[in-house]
Amino acid sequence: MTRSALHAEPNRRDLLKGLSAGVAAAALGGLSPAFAQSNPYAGLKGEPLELLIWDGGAFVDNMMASVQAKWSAVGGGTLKFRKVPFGDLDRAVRSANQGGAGPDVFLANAPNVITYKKLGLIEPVTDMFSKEDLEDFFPTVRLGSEIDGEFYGPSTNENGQALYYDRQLTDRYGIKLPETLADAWTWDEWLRVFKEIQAGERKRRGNEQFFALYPNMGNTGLFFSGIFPRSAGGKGSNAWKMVSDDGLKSSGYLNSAEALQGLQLIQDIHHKHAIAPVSTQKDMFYNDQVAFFCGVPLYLAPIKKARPDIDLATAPVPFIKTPIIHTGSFAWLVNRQTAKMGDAKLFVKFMGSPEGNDVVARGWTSPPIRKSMVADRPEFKTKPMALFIDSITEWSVPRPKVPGFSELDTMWSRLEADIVSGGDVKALADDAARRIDAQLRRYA
Amino acid sequence: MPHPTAASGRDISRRNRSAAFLEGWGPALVFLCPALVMLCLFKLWPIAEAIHTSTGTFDPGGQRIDTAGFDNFGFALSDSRFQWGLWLSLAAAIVKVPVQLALGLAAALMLRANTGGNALVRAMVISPMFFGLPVTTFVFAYLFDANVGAINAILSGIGLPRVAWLSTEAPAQLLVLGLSVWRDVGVTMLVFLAGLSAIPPQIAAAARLDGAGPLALFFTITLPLLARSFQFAVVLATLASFQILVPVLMLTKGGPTGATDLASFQIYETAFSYFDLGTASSMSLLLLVGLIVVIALELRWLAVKWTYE
Amino acid sequence: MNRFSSLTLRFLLAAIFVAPILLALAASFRDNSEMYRHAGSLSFWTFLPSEPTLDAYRRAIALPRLPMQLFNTVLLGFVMATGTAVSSLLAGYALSRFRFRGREALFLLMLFTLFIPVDVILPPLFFVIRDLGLIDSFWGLALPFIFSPVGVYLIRQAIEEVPRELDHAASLDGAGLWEVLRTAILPNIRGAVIACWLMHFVFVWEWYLWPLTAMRRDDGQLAQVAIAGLIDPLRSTDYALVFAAAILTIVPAFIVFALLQRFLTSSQATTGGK
Amino acid sequence: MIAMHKLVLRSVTKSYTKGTTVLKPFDLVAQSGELIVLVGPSGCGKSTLLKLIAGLEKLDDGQILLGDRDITDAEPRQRKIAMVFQNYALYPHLTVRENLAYPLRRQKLRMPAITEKVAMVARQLRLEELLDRRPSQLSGGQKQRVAMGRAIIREPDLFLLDEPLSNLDAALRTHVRGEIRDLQRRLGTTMIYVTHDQVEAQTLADRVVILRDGEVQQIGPPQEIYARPANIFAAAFLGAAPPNFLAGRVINGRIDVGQASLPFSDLPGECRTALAGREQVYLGLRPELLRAADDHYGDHLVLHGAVSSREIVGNTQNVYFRTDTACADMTRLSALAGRYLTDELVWTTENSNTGDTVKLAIRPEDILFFDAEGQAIGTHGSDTL
Repeated sequence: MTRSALHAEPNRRDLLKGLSAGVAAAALGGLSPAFAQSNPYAGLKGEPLELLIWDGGAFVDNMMASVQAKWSAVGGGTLKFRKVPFGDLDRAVRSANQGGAGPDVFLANAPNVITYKKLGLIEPVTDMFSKEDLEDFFPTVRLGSEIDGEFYGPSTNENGQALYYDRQLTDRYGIKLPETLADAWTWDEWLRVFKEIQAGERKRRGNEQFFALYPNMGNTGLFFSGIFPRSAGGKGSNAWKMVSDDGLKSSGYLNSAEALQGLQLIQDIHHKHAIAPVSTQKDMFYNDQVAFFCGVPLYLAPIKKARPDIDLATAPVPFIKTPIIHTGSFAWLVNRQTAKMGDAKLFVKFMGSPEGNDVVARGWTSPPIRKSMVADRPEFKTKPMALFIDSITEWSVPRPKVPGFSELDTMWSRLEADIVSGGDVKALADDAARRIDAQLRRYA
Repeated sequence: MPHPTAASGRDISRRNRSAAFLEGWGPALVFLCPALVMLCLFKLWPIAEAIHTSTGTFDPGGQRIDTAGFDNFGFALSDSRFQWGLWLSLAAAIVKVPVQLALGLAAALMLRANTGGNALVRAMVISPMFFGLPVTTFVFAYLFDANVGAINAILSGIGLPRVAWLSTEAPAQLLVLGLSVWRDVGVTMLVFLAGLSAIPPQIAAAARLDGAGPLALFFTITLPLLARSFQFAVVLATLASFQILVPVLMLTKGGPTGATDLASFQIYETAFSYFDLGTASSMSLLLLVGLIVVIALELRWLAVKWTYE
Repeated sequence: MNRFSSLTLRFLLAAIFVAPILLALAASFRDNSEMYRHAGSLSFWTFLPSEPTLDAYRRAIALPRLPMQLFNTVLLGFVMATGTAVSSLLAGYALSRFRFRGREALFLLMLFTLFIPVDVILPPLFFVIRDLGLIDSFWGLALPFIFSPVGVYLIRQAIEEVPRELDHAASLDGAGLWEVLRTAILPNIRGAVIACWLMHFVFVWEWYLWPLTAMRRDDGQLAQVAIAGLIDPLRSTDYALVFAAAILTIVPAFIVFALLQRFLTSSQATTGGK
Repeated sequence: MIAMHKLVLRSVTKSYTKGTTVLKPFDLVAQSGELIVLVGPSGCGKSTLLKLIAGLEKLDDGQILLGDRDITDAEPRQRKIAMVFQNYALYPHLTVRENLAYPLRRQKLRMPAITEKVAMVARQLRLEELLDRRPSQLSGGQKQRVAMGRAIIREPDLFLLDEPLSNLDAALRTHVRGEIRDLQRRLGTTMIYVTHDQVEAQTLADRVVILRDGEVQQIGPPQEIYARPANIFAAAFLGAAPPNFLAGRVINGRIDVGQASLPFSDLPGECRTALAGREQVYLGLRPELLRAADDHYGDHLVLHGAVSSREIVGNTQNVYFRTDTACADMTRLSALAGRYLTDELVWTTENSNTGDTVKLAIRPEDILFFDAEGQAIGTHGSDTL
């Protein structure tokens, strides 16, 4: 490795930077005396950091610009970005250190943390967070990043799930939908409503291409559709677990009798009930072509922008037996091979702090990762956001914790697409489980 | 320049001065150098690397952890999915090659005259080539969407049922192959155009005097004389059909239920989604061998035994 | 076949090949909701914008890295096409005119590499580039494809068509090996060289997986790969933006192609005549 | 301006990798200003020899000297040799002017000097009108002149011409032949001229080199080769038509040719001694040296024949006839002559009033004698170096 040695002596420019950081810290300290007493970012060198993130266009760019501003304010250096398409993120992380110095910090899909830990790609940051910090995180934020007692990095945000819909539409049919988790409906109850609304709207619009539900499948892997088999089993059942406790086996879990029921439902909503389009385009709800849209809070703002005319409402996600949603998002992780370990760790600490996370969570129009931050914001106490928050606290679980999550997710997507296309569910699930096991075995 | 004429002195000097002649490796090497260096570095080395990789076991981070001998080959060959993928790749060639050749030949025959209008149509036939694969694939994804795509709008508009292009087996196969043929017909046409222009006009004239009608002329003179172009076009089309990847990657991901699970896609997935480099490399080499066998067979069937004088 | 039906046939042929591109062009002048409103059923507006807007182009031009990435694509096209043309010209000259042991074998070996599917050797190629320390660099992208068996084949065939007496005359007239190539052969195979250049220039627009693998800096990335990144799995895809950006990307290739396309159809370009 | 450039080839040998010998050790001295014509059937190695001299191919062994320089290993461009190719090898992408200027530009001459020389050569070869045309716009004869112009413009030490007339029609060929001869005389440059046409060889050459299968058959002035060919091949090659070959038997001081017979006493002295002691010989009778016989020709060889056909060529006539003396081993003779021979004989005559039978006589000193291997008897065919 031809990486230049660590700067033992700060040069003049670093000194200047440190000075300005000190000024900034002093300024902040002036506002908050407690902060001035113990600067949590002491030791920050202000080195430029390189981040590996996925390319989310202007959306991510704007957010990261705000992060940069705040990071500079606490004395951090410039942030450089290495951007890859979302679908290529896992490969980019795994091959980041091949061919020379990799980026200092990864923004990775959170369930991959365990994989990257197994492959020795990331450095724990447990020492950056106090016990209070960890307890302040939502449970899934902490659980998702905690392996063998070490914490590897906070998420960017939290992600509840709910069904978006236009209240005018349900009013037209005089249907009263559940508003809170306590009143949540099962799929059977929903199906009746879905069918009724779809039939009525098709007739009214004279358009056979209007659908009841966009379940948000395709390209998003386990996040949305993985809850179908999981919710078919009781809490703690094999179907609910999806993989064995050691994370190395899916046979008997993913293809258990209960799970098959959930998988069958995926097929049925497309074929037997025909209430969901097979299209993989995300735009159908935005463009008034489906009645219900299963999504995360992130969609709130764009939908409001695209459909200012509708009375946007949310309802709890349907379930079969056990209500469940997947949470967890992207996690900030420190590259184990970074030459700027100190600053990189501090950056991750910063991103897990209320000030750092606030920028990102707001940028994402999503709940933040700390309970305390939710408590501070009144908009989280009213609908629609309140439902997302509730789903996080009451229903949420991290995605299945397996080494090789990416492999699992790839095969899941394939299984899901095959099921949607109308293949034999049991045969497909058996084959998928067998193949997933073969891949997971490599991590044993 | 005066030179000693003694035989011994001359022999030595000749060896030294042989650079003056077009003989021997010395002077050729100067000109071959760039190509040779590239050939070795970026064609042969990767093959060697692939062979080396194929004999190893790798952890999911891409680190070699063990030697596997021929286990990876055995594993790949005994995997029903890969067997199916190889068969699909072969089937893709079996369908694509004749269709593409027929279309390319028809286009070449239609557009062989050198008029301005023909030049324009020729340019249009070639145009998919330079619109780039990612973009064209994305355009196709937009056109062929089951619910909001223009193609289904047309179908339903003229009273035909909508087709779930990407989630029904035969239509998905049709789409992937169709996209590939659509893109590559231009190349085939160019090959045939060149072949047609190489046929001396006297031969056709002679055949016409010998009593050949337009059909007889085509089947007894034009087609046989295009044999070399045929060979070249078949090889190119076969290569292309074994390399169909981006459409599968962007549109179908091998599905639905394995209908487009081509060997090339499996190799990509094994290497870049599962990071099973050993297996992926052995799969690559197996596909390469398969490709060479297929092309060798084709060249044997299409052997050309005549030449123009 | 009468004149009318032959014209119709040509028109249909042309339509099949340009229609998808034209639709994308039309779509780049609309916005998403307008597009979707007409997408489900057949009407004039299924294909054409009812309220044309240049908004997508404005946003595409405003993409911060697109100009740089487009420059990368074009520069790479020039470098690769020129590199390929030059290396093929030199190799074709040596393989056609020089006599040395193993010449035919070397030529066959070069042709053989045509059979190696590029996408299939991506992982080992990545390792080679990595070992050479060229990952994430312009040359890492370009170098592996500067040698092209098709180029060598094309140019060698073209040189074979040039009578040997011409080199003989030139060398007796005082030309050295290089001058023979430059002054006697090159002017007579210009068509093939330009065809080779053009083919490899356009080839860059085909690239997707290789730059995705070997280039991990977004300011060094190629435009078409970056555009594929605009297709966002998490949120709704902005089709108009993607198409507008794609059309912008295509423009340089299209201009170069339009200028040079007549060389592609000349006979010596594709099979060297015989 | 006579340049003193003698060309010396010493045991020049060439064979290709497959082991076929193209040129057996070859020796030749071309005197300065001499015009040597290399003739032979196609594949005899004459073009290879030319390429070796030009440096376009590498010789296996031997030595080439031009003037006082050893050019055996020199690059073509260092040799100061100009060559005119069969297909002229004009640069198709250059105009006539640029074609002519090409060698000068390679010599890095200044532009004014080039322009001047081009103008001079164009005047000399009547190319002024054509200077701005491209080769594709020229007729065969014009191309030929441009090729010559490109050769002479750089004032080489040696000219090589490789069948320069073979692409021209018959009438033009005679004309251009004369021009080449004049030009060579005027410039005084040594010239090696390759052709397969014996007429060119006879009309142009100071000396002719006859080649067969990479081996020299005879070197000498054309008249001498005509009169005293070294072997059947040379005899058959040079002359308007090949001689009529007959088999003869030497018996008791005379030669029997079928029913005709010729006593030794009628033969020149050197022939007589050479024939003595042999059994089987071949006789070569040049058609143009036969004459209608009457009884005066007692000391001539006289043949009787039945006419099979005749063809009129201008004011002469070729009369084809058979005799009872016809030779049986035409296959052997054809092989020795390197061309197809029939047992039909031919008589070239100006007198067309002959009947269905002929009686023809030839002077004994005009008869060519060859041994069973086809080598001339009684004459020393080739001159030595």
